[in-house]
Amino acid sequence: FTNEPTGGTVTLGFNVPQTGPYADEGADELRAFELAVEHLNGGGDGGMINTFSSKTLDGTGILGKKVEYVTGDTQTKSDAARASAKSMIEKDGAVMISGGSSSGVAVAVQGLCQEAGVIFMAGLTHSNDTTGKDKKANGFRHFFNAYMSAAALAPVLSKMYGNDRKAYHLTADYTWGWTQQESIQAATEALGWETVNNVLTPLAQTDFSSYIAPVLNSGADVLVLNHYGGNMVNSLTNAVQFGLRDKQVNGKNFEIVVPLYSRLMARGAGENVKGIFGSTNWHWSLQDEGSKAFVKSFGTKYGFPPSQAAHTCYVQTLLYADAVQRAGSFNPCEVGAALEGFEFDGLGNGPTLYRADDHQCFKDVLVVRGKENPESEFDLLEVVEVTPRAQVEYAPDHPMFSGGNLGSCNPGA
Amino acid sequence: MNVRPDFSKNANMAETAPAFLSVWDMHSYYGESYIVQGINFNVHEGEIVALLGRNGAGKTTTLRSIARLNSPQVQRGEIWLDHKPLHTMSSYEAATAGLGLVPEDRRIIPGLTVEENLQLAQIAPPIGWSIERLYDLFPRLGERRKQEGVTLSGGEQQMLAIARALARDIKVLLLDEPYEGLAPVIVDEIEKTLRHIKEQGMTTILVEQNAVRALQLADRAIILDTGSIVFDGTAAEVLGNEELRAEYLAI
Amino acid sequence: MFGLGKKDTTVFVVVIILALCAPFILNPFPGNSSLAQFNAGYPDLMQRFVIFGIFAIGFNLLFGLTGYLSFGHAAFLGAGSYAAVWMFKLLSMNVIPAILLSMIVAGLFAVVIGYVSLRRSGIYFSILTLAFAQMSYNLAYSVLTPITNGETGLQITLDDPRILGSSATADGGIPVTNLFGLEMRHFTTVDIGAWSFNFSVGYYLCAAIMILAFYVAVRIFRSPFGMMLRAIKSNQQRLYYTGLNARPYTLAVFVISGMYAGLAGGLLASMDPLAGPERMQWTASGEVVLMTILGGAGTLIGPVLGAGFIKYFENIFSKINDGVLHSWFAFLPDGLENFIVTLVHPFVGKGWHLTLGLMFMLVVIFLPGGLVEGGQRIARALRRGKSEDNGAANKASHEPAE
Amino acid sequence: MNLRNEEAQMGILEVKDVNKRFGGLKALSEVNLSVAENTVHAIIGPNGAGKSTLLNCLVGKLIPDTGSVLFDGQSVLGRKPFEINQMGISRVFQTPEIFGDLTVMENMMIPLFARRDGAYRLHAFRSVESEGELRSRAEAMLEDVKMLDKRHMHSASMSRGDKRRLEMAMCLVQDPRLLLLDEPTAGMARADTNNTIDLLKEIKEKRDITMAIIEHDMHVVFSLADRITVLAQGTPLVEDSPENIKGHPKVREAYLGEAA
Amino acid sequence: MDAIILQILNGLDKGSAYALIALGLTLIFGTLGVVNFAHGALFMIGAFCAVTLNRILTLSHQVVDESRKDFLGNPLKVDVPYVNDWFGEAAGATIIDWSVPLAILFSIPVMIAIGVIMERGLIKHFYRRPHADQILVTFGLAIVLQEIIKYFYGANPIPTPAPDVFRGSFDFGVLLGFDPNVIIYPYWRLVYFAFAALIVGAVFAFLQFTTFGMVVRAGMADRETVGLLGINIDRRFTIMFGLAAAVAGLAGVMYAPINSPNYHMGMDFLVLSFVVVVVGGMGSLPGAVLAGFVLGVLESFASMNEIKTILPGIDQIIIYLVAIIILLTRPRGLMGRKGVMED
Ligand SMILES: Nc1ncnc2c1ncn2[C@@H]1O[C@H](COP(=O)(O)OP(=O)(O)OP(=O)(O)O)[C@@H](O)[C@H]1O
Ligand SMILES: Nc1ncnc2c1ncn2[C@@H]1O[C@H](COP(=O)(O)OP(=O)(O)OP(=O)(O)O)[C@@H](O)[C@H]1O
Ligand SMILES: [Mg+2]
Ligand SMILES: [Mg+2]
Repeated sequence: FTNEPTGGTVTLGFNVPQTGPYADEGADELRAFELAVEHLNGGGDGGMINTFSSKTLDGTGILGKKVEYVTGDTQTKSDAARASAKSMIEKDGAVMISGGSSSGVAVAVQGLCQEAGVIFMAGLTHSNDTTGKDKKANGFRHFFNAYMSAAALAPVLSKMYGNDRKAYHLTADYTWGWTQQESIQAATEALGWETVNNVLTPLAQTDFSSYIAPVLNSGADVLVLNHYGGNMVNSLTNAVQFGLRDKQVNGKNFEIVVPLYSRLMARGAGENVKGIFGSTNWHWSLQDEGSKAFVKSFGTKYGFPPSQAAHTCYVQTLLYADAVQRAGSFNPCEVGAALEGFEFDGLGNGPTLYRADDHQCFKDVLVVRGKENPESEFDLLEVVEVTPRAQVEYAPDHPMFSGGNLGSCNPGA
Repeated sequence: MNVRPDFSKNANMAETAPAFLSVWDMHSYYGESYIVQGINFNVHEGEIVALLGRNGAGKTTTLRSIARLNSPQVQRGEIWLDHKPLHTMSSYEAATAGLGLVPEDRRIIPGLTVEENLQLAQIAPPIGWSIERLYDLFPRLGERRKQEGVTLSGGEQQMLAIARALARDIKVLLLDEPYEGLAPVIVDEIEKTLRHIKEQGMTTILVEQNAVRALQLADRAIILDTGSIVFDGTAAEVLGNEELRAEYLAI
Repeated sequence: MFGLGKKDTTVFVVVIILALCAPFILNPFPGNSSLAQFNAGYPDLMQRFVIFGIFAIGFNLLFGLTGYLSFGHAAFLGAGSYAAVWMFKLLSMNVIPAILLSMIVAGLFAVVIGYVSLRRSGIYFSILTLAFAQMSYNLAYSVLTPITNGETGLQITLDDPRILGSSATADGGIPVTNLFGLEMRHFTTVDIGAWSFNFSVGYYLCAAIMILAFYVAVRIFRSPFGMMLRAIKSNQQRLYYTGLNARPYTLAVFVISGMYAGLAGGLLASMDPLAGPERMQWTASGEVVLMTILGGAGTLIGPVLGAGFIKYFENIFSKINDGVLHSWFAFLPDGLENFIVTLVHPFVGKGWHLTLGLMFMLVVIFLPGGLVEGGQRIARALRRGKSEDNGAANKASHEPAE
Repeated sequence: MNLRNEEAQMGILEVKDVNKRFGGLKALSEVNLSVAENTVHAIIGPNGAGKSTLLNCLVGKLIPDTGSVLFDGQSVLGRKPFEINQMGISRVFQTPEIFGDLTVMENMMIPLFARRDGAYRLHAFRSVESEGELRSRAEAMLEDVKMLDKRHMHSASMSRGDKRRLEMAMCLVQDPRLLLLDEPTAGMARADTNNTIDLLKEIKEKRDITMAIIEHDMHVVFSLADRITVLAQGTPLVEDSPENIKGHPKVREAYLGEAA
Repeated sequence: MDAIILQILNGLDKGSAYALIALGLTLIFGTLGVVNFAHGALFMIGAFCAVTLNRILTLSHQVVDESRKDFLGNPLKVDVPYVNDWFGEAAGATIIDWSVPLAILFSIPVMIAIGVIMERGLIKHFYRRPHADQILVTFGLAIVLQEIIKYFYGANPIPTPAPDVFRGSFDFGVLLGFDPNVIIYPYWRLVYFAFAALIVGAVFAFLQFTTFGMVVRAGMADRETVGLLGINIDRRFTIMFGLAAAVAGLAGVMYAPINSPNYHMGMDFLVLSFVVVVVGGMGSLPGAVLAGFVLGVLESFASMNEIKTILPGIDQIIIYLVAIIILLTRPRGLMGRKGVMED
């Protein structure tokens, strides 16, 4: 198979955005990867290796080979990301590629890994498509997805805002935005909400005023911002600027919802996130043993708590290493088989299943809210609810995920 | 004070008046090509000197060198104007020191009206003729004052270029083919003007292809050939020297 | 030779040799040395060098000869890529029809955009082309998703029809792009001592096409057509009054250069069957402008050098992380090692943009004619080296004796 | 003035009732001009009389407000400059217009291509070097204007007189039927002016060519012209033979001054 | 009707941002003829002036608060800004709150200095170089500036709020007799609009009522001749550049509360501002401002849902579409000068 490690080392490829708008997120992912490698090689305090339910990892690398890694810059462009991944595969002999901070890139790199015959452990990618219509046998996602966000958020929204709400959606005009919007609309309409309008906004938009101005007048009393990254920071800032949150519509307080939160972006939006609901894959304030161990070793090494992107990347690396150990081989097909249907715990989100049908992890999802009185610049979100895994599960052939085909695993040359 | 070069060996220098503008051992290059190859000459206050020579002899290059434009590059030599070392100056400093050049291609500034072209000349001191007075001299320009300078007819542009030089209170006027494209009557007019300002003490270097006309006006003549001076003497001498005229001026 | 002048033949032969020996030239460091990081001789990057070389050669035909600065050339690259991937999806995985279609599509695209944009010149032309390209990019990103697959980019999948081929391979995988069965991805590695050299089918196909493209460009440069284009740059008015119509010439070269871009796009897709909308973004158009100027606009080989330069930075410098830095300077005492790593750190890895920006500035400030001029200067300095002494002596004697 | 003559034969160039205004300025009013084939017709007049404007109307740079311009019986109005040139009209401008970035030889090749191939023809695969015949014609022409030794020079870096001669050579090499010269000898050294006069005379003898020439240098005008039109303030003042013009009192006053 | 008024308002505001950004660019690009790809970076640096001042004002010393814990369970260190110590908590908070308006004062000298250094050190040598070279060098500079900012401030947006009094929005609808909440507009954007009008007016006055503008235009058309007239054109170009940098910077400072500054915001605006300047017509200040407003208003209209349902995606391309139409119908943009960068 491709890039079978022959010497005493094995090389992993960490492909993250180092330039462009997601560079900070990428930097945090990279920190997590470095930490994971350190732990795999027996350095540091071992982090989540100690809490991981599978006990195959012993700090001697993977299958006794010392773990080395190469890094690359995706630039958050599928082209550049593939070029970077290719160089890792062709030049550096990486057996696994991980990382990424956007769904487009994840899907593109996943496709490449499938063709080249290496394993792809997705980083931050939230679109339904990654394990839906674009799923690949060689690709695995630990991160949650738009459907899960919606399924987790809806009950909380119903509890907080009632079932008689009119929602106005602003949606980033690309695949992730669409799946996000579709999921939230379906979930909220199931509660009895009405969707007044869904307006697509150009991805390159920086000023959302002309999209936000008509909201109040539409009769809607909730604004859902299906935006991520800079889009979300700007649209939320703009919405708050317009004073939407101080208004009353239909006799109710006007509310804003941001389905997918990231701590880094929340920081960008500053004060504006206070009291606004959203979902997240993981948060450092979780008190389970795994999370505590991870926050401790990350915080000690870098001086601040990890982001959800860092968490997912760290976990993916451990999961890969463990799968290789269990499979006893680096062969992508055997590793894949070891991951498929794997049940584990101790990595931060409670008991988790790597579902064989679509290579998606199923685990608890967090509903969070912008904190009113943050104590530090990292303390921006508070967990309001840990939605149990059962509530966010869906059938592999759910219409929002249909159309794809895992295909067969490709071990490469 | 800098030591001024000694020109006493130059036979053609008028002994009486001290040189007002002196060019000493000037070498000018366009990039790699060596054009003006070490020329020396003096011009006295109130004099009109005709600078003559074939196409490509280096007349324009000489004037541009004196005016301190960026190209050609003067790589060696000194230029003194009224005790001021022009060779250390940039072109705008040379202009404020009292130099005025009417370039051969007129160089009317696009995008500016006739009047703005003249106003532009009066931004930096010293200020010379008033704009109204210039319009008196060239009524044509007065009529066209609001027209964009570059749409003027060829001759009108030439008038504007000369007027622009006079709008500044200059001591030395460098004219590069000022008669080109002008109707004979206008040439007469300009000649009169040049005489007139000469009387007021203006020093002039005149480059002109119409050698006869130039020599009628000039006190002295300098003839250039491939970047070197081949003759420096009075205008009358040139007119009297058959060989010289035939060889370099074809008249 | 080949209808070229003597000097052009030399340049052409050099290009051929460079292209054929690239696997050796780009892998100068033994695989186990710490400098191996700087090796660029792996298939993907080598392919990129030549493909972007083709793109830049084509761009230079337009910009270098006519002076028309298109800021939307990436649209043709993108259109070519999409066309090629569609060909793989619908027809077969053979690269020939894909490349042909990509050139045709890009050419048609260029006819339309060129016809409209060339009604203006100077900056107005640049902005028109930019506007068209940005429109294409924005549409490809969202509204045209059914055709372009939006942000993710168009990929081949298991359920594509592929009329003349198979939807999937026997073992359920996605088939691979090939040239009549010769797989593009296939490469052989030859190990010589500590060195290992990659010979990739895809690269040699690209290199062959690049050589051809280069040859065509040289011929155009030296043809009456090329001279007309330079005349357009020099004085379009005079051309009209000389009885020539500039428009057909500019349109022709615009389309030719658009087809070069389409060819590059088609090749990109053939090497790696994915077409994403970023390929059309203004930054991509800007990149080819930078490649051309950096290498030396209007010169034959400059654009290729510029393309290599930028792609090298993008792919090699971005991969140097702190870990790599530490391993380089490990021989130093710890304090010094850390100090040097901190010093170098901002310029590599995630700071590769900074180095690239500085390089742009340095090159354009000190080498106004681009990298080609740098080469010329070195050559001149070498030639002059011998006669230096007498030259200096001569000069001294000219100084005035003051 | 010469009514009978005009009716008898149509000139190769017929300008009828041409008017052109620039805003409030009447640059040309009711201009009528007929240039007979194979003659040299000079247009003189004070600065700003509209001479260049008239030429501009002939080559398609300007479109007259009213009136007609016929060349060889065909109207030139509404045609693009390159079409007009293809009809056989070449023009030398008042300020030299050449291809500054090209060498002298390349400057000469372009008009030759235009003559041979028409307004456009893509010779993308033929090399300029191989155009032997055109090259020798270009060289012959350069020889005629005494510029052969400068054929490899970058044309922008020539002195102005040389640029003018080059431009004239570029027009002549096209073998035009009508050559329009706007002050061709301005800024030329005396010797070259004389050479130019000789050259133009020689060419006129050798082939069928009609010339319209604008000049302020009376020496040139009187050496070459068969007929002269004096333009003043946009209207033709007189049209006559050189001898008569020389003595014409109005012309002397308005234009010639002491010079004549 | 109300929707249209709303979008006009919106467009005017958006337009004022475009106009202000384009104004600085047109001074350099339209007037000095330098294709300045670093203009976006200047805008971005302006915004970061606001961030920096905010950081300076919130410079803090840490006080350990034993009662609270940080994320690792250690006692929490609480930051106390020095201004609070000096001026008392209330006054200190007010000063910090007003940091963006204060940054206007702070940014002017900074931006002028940056502009002058940039011109003297770099651009000066490029006036006579081809536009392509200018693009390369200024693009390189833009990347460098951007990376420097990224190095110190990270890649994430940094919230930089406007003073509290400008929070919320003004209800125009009520003024015009519509229902409340129908036509609302944030106060800060009204401030931005007024500020833009002020700056545009000031720059116009400076260039229109003094000969400065004429001299610079002349200098751009023909430096050599202007030098022959005794004018030190270099100095004026430097002043112009400093002015342009200051205008760009001010646009950035005031924009900071609207969108949190990030290191690539300049690049995001770059293309748009070039389009605005060119559509306005090269060399024309009023053209740039007009084009800014026209494109702003049209963009707002295109984002209306009624229009988007008929023409999906129109808001993505409207600016470029309008640019194409204008450039094809008016050869030199809305009010362009002949001959400025047409070749
Ligand atoms: N920009 C330039 N670069 C290189 N060489 C130049 C340049 N300008 C002029 N020359 C060369 O310098 C020489 C002198 O030119 P110059 O213009 O000074 O001649 P001139 O005496 O003014 O002639 P003319 O009467 O034709 O105007 C000529 O041989 C010309 O080719
Ligand atoms: N585009 C224009 N706009 C306004 N006025 C113009 C324009 N072009 C020419 N004119 C005016 O028209 C008149 C005639 O100009 P023209 O160039 O034809 O004169 P000319 O006879 O060639 O003079 P000269 O001998 O000085 O070259 C002049 O007064 C000129 O100012
Ligand atoms: Mg001259
Ligand atoms: Mg004229």
